[in-house]
Amino acid sequence: SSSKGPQSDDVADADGSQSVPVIGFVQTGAESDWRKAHSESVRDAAKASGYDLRFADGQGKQENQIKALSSFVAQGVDGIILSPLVETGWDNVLEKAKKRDIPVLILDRQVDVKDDSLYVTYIGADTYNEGRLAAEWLIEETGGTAKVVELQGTPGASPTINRFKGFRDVIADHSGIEIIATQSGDFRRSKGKEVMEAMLKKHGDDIDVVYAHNDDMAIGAIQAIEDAGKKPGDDIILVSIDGVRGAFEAMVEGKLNCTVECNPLQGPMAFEAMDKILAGDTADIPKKQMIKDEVYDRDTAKDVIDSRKY
Amino acid sequence: MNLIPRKLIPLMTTALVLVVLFAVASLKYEGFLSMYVIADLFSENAFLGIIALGMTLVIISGGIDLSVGSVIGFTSIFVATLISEHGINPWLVWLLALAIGTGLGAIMGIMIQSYRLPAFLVTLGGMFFARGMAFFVKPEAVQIDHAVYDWLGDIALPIGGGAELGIAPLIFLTMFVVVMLTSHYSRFGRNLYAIGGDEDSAVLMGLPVARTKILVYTFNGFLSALAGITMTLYMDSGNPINATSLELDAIAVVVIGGTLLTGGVGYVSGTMLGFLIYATIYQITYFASFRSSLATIAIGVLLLGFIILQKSLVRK
Amino acid sequence: MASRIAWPILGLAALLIFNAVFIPSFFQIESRDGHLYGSLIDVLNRGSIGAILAIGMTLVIATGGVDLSVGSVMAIAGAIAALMLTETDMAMAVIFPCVALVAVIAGLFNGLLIAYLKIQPIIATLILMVSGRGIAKFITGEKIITIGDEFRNPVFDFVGKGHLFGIPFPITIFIVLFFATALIVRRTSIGLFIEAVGANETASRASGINDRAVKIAVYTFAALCAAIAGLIDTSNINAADTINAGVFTELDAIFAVVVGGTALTGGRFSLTGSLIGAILLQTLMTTLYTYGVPSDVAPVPKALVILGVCLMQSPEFRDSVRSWFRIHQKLEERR
Amino acid sequence: MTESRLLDARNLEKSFPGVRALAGASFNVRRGEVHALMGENGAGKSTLIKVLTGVHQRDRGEVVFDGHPIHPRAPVEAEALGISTVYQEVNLIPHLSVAENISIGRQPLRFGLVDWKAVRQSASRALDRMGLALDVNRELASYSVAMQQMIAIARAIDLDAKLLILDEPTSSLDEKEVDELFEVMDRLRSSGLGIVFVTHFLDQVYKITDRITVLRNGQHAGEFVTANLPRIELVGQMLGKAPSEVQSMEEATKAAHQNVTSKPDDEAATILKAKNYSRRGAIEPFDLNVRRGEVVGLAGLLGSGRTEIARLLFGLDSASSGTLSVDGSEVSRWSPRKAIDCGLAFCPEDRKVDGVIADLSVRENIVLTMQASRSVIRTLPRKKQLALAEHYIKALRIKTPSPETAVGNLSGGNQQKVLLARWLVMSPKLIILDEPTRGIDVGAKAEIERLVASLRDDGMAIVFISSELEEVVRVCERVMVLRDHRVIGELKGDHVSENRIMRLIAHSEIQANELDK
Ligand SMILES: Nc1ncnc2c1ncn2[C@@H]1O[C@H](COP(=O)(O)OP(=O)(O)OP(=O)(O)O)[C@@H](O)[C@H]1O
Ligand SMILES: Nc1ncnc2c1ncn2[C@@H]1O[C@H](COP(=O)(O)OP(=O)(O)OP(=O)(O)O)[C@@H](O)[C@H]1O
Ligand SMILES: [Mg+2]
Ligand SMILES: [Mg+2]
Repeated sequence: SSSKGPQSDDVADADGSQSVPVIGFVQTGAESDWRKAHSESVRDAAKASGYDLRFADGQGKQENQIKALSSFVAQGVDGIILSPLVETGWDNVLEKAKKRDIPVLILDRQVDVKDDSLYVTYIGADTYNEGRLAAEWLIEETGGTAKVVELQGTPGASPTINRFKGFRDVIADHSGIEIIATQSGDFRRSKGKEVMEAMLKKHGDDIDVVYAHNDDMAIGAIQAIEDAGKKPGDDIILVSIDGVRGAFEAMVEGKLNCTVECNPLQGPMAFEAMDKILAGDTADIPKKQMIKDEVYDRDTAKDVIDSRKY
Repeated sequence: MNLIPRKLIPLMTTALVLVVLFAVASLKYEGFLSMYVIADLFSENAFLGIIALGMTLVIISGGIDLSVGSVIGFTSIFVATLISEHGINPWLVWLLALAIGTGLGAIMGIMIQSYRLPAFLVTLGGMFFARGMAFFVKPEAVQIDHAVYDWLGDIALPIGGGAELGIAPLIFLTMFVVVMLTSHYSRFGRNLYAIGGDEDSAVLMGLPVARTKILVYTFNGFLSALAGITMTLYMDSGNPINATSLELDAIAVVVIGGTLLTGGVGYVSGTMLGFLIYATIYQITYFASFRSSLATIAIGVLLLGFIILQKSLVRK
Repeated sequence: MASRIAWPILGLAALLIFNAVFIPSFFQIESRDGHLYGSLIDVLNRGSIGAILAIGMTLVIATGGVDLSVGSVMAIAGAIAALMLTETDMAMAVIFPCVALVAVIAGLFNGLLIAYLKIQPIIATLILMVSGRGIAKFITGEKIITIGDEFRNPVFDFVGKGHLFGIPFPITIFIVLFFATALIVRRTSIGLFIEAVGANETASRASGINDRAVKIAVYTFAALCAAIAGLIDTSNINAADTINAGVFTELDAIFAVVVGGTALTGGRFSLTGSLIGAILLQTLMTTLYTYGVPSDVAPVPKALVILGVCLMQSPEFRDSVRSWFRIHQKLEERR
Repeated sequence: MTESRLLDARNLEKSFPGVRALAGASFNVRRGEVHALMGENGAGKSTLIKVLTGVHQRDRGEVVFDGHPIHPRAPVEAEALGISTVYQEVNLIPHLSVAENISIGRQPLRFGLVDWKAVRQSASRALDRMGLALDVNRELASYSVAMQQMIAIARAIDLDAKLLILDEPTSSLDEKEVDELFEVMDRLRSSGLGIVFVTHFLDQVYKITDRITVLRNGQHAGEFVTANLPRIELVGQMLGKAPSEVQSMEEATKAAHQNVTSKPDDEAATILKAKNYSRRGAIEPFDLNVRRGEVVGLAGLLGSGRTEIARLLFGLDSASSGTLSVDGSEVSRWSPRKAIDCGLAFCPEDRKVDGVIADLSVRENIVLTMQASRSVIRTLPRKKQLALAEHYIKALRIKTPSPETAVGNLSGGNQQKVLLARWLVMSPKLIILDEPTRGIDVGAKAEIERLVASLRDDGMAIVFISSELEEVVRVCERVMVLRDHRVIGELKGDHVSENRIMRLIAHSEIQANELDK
């Protein structure tokens, strides 16, 4: 294991009576392949580091996440990892955790709280940068002129907001890139397909590029484009974010042009930080740790596809 | 002939189930029997509790209201947007939100009573309408930063063991007392029982049936908006997606609490018990790290068990 | 009867005329790669799930019941099909019957609760609605089962994405299902029994109709329809997404049936009306999408259209509109 | 004269779809009198009352109450004006307590909240006035129909009203209870209240009322001072016939059934045989034999258990003890389906609830049972269905615009005939008729009675239930008498008479009275 943290037997050796630290993990739900890989990564890393992980799933609802988080506080767990669905609305429940001195680590998506001390650290992909990377790749590919259709993620989710902003901040300097339509596909494959169908009907041959906030929606859009009798990847350029296996398969088949990887294997990093937090040396933990994102396109996809597990 | 009146048997059974559930969980999970957990039961589901109270009255009157979850979502984003993005005073915004929720309830009540449309259909329409309007106001979550919210957020009633109740559970408990008094000690409340028991008879007995029926939906609209406001207090933000399908949870809570969907029979205190059972089950799933799918299956099985129990009691 | 489906037909016609005027391309149908292509085809294709559910729901509502569990049954059906495809190498000839069997069990569960335990349909089917989705999630291990290329099955792919004579296969499915149901229901006495039970259950029982069997049959049929819809949905996106599959479809199906002129109280039913209702709803949604109305806001016009049609069907409402007009006329005359 | 009029209703008209229930009815009540409202079934008495109290809205006419024209749109408004009503069917809330049923809508309040102690006290007081001592905390449903009727009256009297309307309050009461009620009415009358009293019991009319208004076919047929109107004339007024006609009519109908004599106890002719049959909480164990070509009557007061016997025999309810044999062989797991297969038929008393299917057409209603007896696939061809429907429309003289008309649009009598047709299509061996003549006009009633006679002559067995003892006596050659959910006796042949049935029903009182002497 790559983890430098205490192995489970280490804890037992140090003090036989001391029980394994309990970590509560609040996940958003199980809405996509990416999320599945993310949950697995956290579970595996917890096991490897010898923690007792209590897993709660918000089923796509913030209320449920807050409920679970609050329950972990009530349970008096040793630490909490939170992958929030949306950025806002966490102040009160995080205050509860703080009152009971339970450290909270924010994973994957950011939270927007008034008081920074409510959580110890944020580890996650730089979703804003992902939006930028997608835009930069696009400008290079198209030479700076294209009509773009955007498939947004779940409204209000931080990746949606950031991928929206990051993309726009880059194309602001390139007047040739025009976003002709944007609509939410909820990060879902079926919704992506449905929205894309309507867009194809409305804008028809005007569409040069589809920018999808995640791979699942892009895969849905590919099906819609094929149904419309066009060749995805050639007639319409598709760029998306996440880098799940399905996206690599699509790229190998030539149907998807580019995916900006957003690495879901965040578990090890999270528990590395958690080790330190529980050991009490929080001083050298940065407030924000970003996971590096890679850009893959049709050419590079073949080389890495076999190493993709998720 | 018995110590307990027959009417109260379902209520007693529900209470017994709650006690057993809580006792078993306390034995099995360390830290379950703590004031923190008990406070959590009330705090984390306060908005569900509030709409379950209103739903109890509606169901006692023989109706149903599917719009409540959406009205919560609408209210939460409406309040958040007006406060944060338009800088309007929270008290004024709340008044407005309560007025809108109440108005929507009244309109649905009138459609049900005056135009004889099924409550199921009308409130289903209300559900779609309110949810859509919520997204129309703002399709994403909005943070609320306001002194009033900070001040209310600091309210905490210590209940011992280091645990405390915030503003949301306090609103819920207050409404519990109000609704319980309404159902038992007001003419309006008693008329609900009569209408649910036999609407035709209630008309012939000279009860104000039309007014009462419209009023119960109106009141429920008010409570839904109040639950929405409570939600903004609880989350310091509003989100149009909040409380999706919460109406079904509320119906489940009411039925578990012993209120018959046919109307005319039920207790608000039973709903409180049903609410606590529901909250305890979710609490157990977090303690046991159960999959969320098992929690929903458990709620379904429990619902089935209670209904069968009620049926067998009524048949006797 | 005719008057009852007049309103939805009027609504559909109005919507189509609106589209014809403002979106000229709406009525264009062309052939691409031998497949028909166009907004109207999309409406029918997207609407096929709603239409299939509405057919089952019509019979349920005709008996005076309602089935809230169809969305969850869709999710279960999709989950089982996806699981069998990815985890076993069974042929579709085995998988389809298995899915059908599960649907029958779900339908029997509903039917038995309603017919024998006399639980109100809303609550009885709510049980399966709530726990059914839990069961579906449990089957898939709480994740989305993606049917990757290595598990692709041409027969299964055809269900949701195939074309027959250039028409998307789901359209063929619902049209065949519609005619088969109409034929079975109207040519045998089943339709009469369903209407009799819905209109007056005790009287039907006293006339020797096995009301329990009728109820169990309609709930089972509705579950089978839901399973077909679930298979189409799963095949369509190559994945069993148990969180999202079929969410709110039960409500859309109920709307379609009620808009189509079948009363929630049961009795006389109109399969044609329900079909028109389902297509009306889908046309509305497609129109709204085409106009860029965000999918989140679309429920507003949807609710307004549905309640509007239902209000027009209410005699009390028509009376009050009439008297309102009369008062205004009188006021005008006085002036 | 007019000054003392409390209520003055003139030329009231009210139509229901297909029925003209009131066609210019007028009616007035004075302060301090008990006024009887008389008329046949369906004459419009209940409708008149419901129009007065705002349950129905009148189409035309005017009502002056206490000097002011009134037009209540709901009973709640009528009550506010001072009109208190006990409607024909018991109208209370079964799940609520007795106390609450009496006080609901006008509970005593304390600080704006319902004062439950005062509720119970005032309810006890109201019941006291009726001479009743009940546990006011008990659920209403736990009391018998008669008791519920008394509670409904207590509720009406408890209201400080100027006019009290009682629509057939005595139909389920026994003699003692009726006496209590009359005492109360007497007291209220002397305190200046106006009381409207509807009943079919002529004795009671002569005992308590001051004046009589007769309704016929929704029209005012006459207003009389009770003391000046001989009985036979009253009946004539109700039927619209001269007194002499009434007499000869009675004799004629009797003649139609005269030739019937009780059949000997013949095992071979027995179609249905119930032994020790019972249903817990509904009917005590009873024995019953029904033979080919015989009409067996069930007589008793409202709620005595006649309908329960009928439902049990037909398998609509399940028995908790005893055996049932059809044609000599014992049956098990009895259900309507099996009963029909064994050649039984059942016309229930509540046509609307258990009988016709109002939404379906006359044709569909007539073929329904036959259809249900065939397998689902063997559907009757449409032509055959139409032929059957048309045959019975003609044979039973069903008044309908077409076989495709929804049954709900027909009048009550014609609905009853459609129901009969549904069973006659099956040519049953035994038919159970529960109140087949209720709410049916004189002509149709006579037709149905004649039909019963002819079916019997064709060898069919008939179980006949009617609340009108006269009719039972006329039609049946054997009568089982019920009281309090128990068969208390059987009368045969010449022993069948109104007087004997009444005496049997009142048996316990007679004994008690005799003991007193
Ligand atoms: N709600 C209604 N809808 C349609 N028809 C009705 C309704 N109520 C009464 N009728 C009809 O109006 C006529 C008068 O009925 P009503 O109940 O007034 O008679 P009644 O004199 O009270 O008879 P009874 O002695 O049987 O109580 C009947 O033909 C009845 O079928
Ligand atoms: N379907 C039913 N469900 C429950 N209780 C019933 C039912 N039918 C009758 N009862 C009850 O059974 C008892 C016997 O009533 P039943 O109707 O058999 O009397 P009846 O002699 O036929 O009187 P009626 O004149 O009303 O026909 C009553 O107390 C009644 O409340
Ligand atoms: Mg009457
Ligand atoms: Mg009876």
